[in-house]
Amino acid sequence: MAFEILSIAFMFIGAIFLLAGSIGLIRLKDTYSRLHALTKADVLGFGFIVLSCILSTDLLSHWIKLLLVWLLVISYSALVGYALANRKKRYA
Amino acid sequence: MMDFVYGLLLFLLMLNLLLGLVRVFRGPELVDSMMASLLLGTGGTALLLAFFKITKEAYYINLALGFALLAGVVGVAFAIIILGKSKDGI
Amino acid sequence: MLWQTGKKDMLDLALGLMLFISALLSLHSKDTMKSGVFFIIFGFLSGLIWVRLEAPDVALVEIILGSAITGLLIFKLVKGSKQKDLKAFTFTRLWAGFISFLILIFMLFHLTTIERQDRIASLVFENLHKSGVDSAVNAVLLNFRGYDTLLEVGVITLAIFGLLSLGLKREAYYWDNPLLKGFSRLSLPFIVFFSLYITYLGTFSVGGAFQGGALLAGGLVLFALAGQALPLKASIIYIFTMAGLGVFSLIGLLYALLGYGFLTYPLELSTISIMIIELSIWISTAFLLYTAYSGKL
Amino acid sequence: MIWFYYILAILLVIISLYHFIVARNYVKRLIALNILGSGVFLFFITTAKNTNTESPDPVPHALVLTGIVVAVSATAIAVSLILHLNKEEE
Repeated sequence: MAFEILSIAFMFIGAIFLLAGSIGLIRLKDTYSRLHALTKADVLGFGFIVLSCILSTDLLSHWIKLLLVWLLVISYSALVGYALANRKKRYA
Repeated sequence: MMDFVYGLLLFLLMLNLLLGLVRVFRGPELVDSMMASLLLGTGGTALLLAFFKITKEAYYINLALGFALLAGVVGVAFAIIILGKSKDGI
Repeated sequence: MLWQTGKKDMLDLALGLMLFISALLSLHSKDTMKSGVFFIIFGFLSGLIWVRLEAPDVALVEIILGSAITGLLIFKLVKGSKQKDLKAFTFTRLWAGFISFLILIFMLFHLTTIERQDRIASLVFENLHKSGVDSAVNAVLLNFRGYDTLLEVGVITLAIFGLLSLGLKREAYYWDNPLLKGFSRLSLPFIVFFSLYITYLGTFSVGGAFQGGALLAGGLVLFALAGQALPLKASIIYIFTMAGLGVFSLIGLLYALLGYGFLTYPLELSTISIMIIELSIWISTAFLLYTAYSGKL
Repeated sequence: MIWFYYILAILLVIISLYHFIVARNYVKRLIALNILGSGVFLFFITTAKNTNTESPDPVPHALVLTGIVVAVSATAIAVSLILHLNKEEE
């Protein structure tokens, strides 16, 4: 029961972090700062959501796959942020 | 009680997607639109994981994994194909 | 029954409304690049809608193929074509509006005649133990309606060979960056493993050969975007692209010669034959879609 | 909830058909064709859900799966034809 409450709390924290990222995407004035807000909030918020899912299952295969999802999301977030900023600065 | 909590959670995640859609619509430049669609990719993955938490069906994790992978590939491809210059030959 | 709504349907309403808005924006926007971006968002949202409609197999295929691979193709098209968006003729608009209105009336009329009934679903679930796989969609796809899938593999193979026969020299877009190179090299083995896993899952759960192959094609495209050529000879890629059609029709013919009938598997051999067919479709889908993106063998 | 998906499918088919006829840019015409296909698939999947059995009918799911793959191969060949046409016009 304690794990369940903790898991739901983690998911709420994650959702609020993701929401903070998207509010930053709406409110900030400049493309680069918007990119910054988006990629930073994704990492932490998504991490909390994955943590919540890990707490709610007890299969090893699910844990591995969930960790892989998190790893993929953060590495792609970094890579795409870098690629978009670099290309925009050079060509656009 | 549980229904209300999960409803609030899904509402927050949907709000996330909706705000992304607003930025895609308003985005003055193309890069902003693509960024917001990236946000939709992450938000969609988060929504799938929330479904996994609610229903405990294992296939949602595979869906989330595929979603995350391909959203990233599309983002990188956008940056290289649309924003970059074209050259001949690999 | 048909017109009931509840509190849980708010999610469906919101997703559907967002889907409709993204489709509308994709069709209405003046800039073709922007309409490509909106099309990708449309694909993601429709994937979520298939999940809501209890069709996870279709969701996986829509996210991977219908949204991502189509999106990559449309990016290439948008960058390559410089055609301006001209205004349509008034006569065409009137005509199109008339046709659309007629179809709207016809479909709304059809909507009033729809009723809830048992379809062939119960037949599929009754015979599922004879098919050799536990997943109902894959049982239909590879055993009960094997002809359809054989022709489908034939259609993609023919489409790619038609594309190659145009002999167009396509421009290759790449970015010579050490980070991207390292990442694509590191992630490729993982993507190969994961796509094989998805293919294997097709025998008992959500997954299948087309989904796995399309995932691998995404990984190969990422590999090519970093400016690297595949470490395979053209002849090997050619064999890979033809493997699906070849193995599928060979196995069908083999069973026909043994007296079971074309594409009718005996019960004890059905699982292994379906696995071999899935493996061959996996490899050929991956390389066919990669060829569709790169435009050359 | 079934009625909402039926109406959504009909609306998608209608607007994309209109734009498919009206658009004079081939890129937008291709996108309209893809959205038209998605509307038809939505109609099929909703019909699959509208049964008395517990889980949805797998036969329309298999049909839609085939349809998506065929739509992608049609898109691939259309893309290369349009690129070819642009080269001819130059």
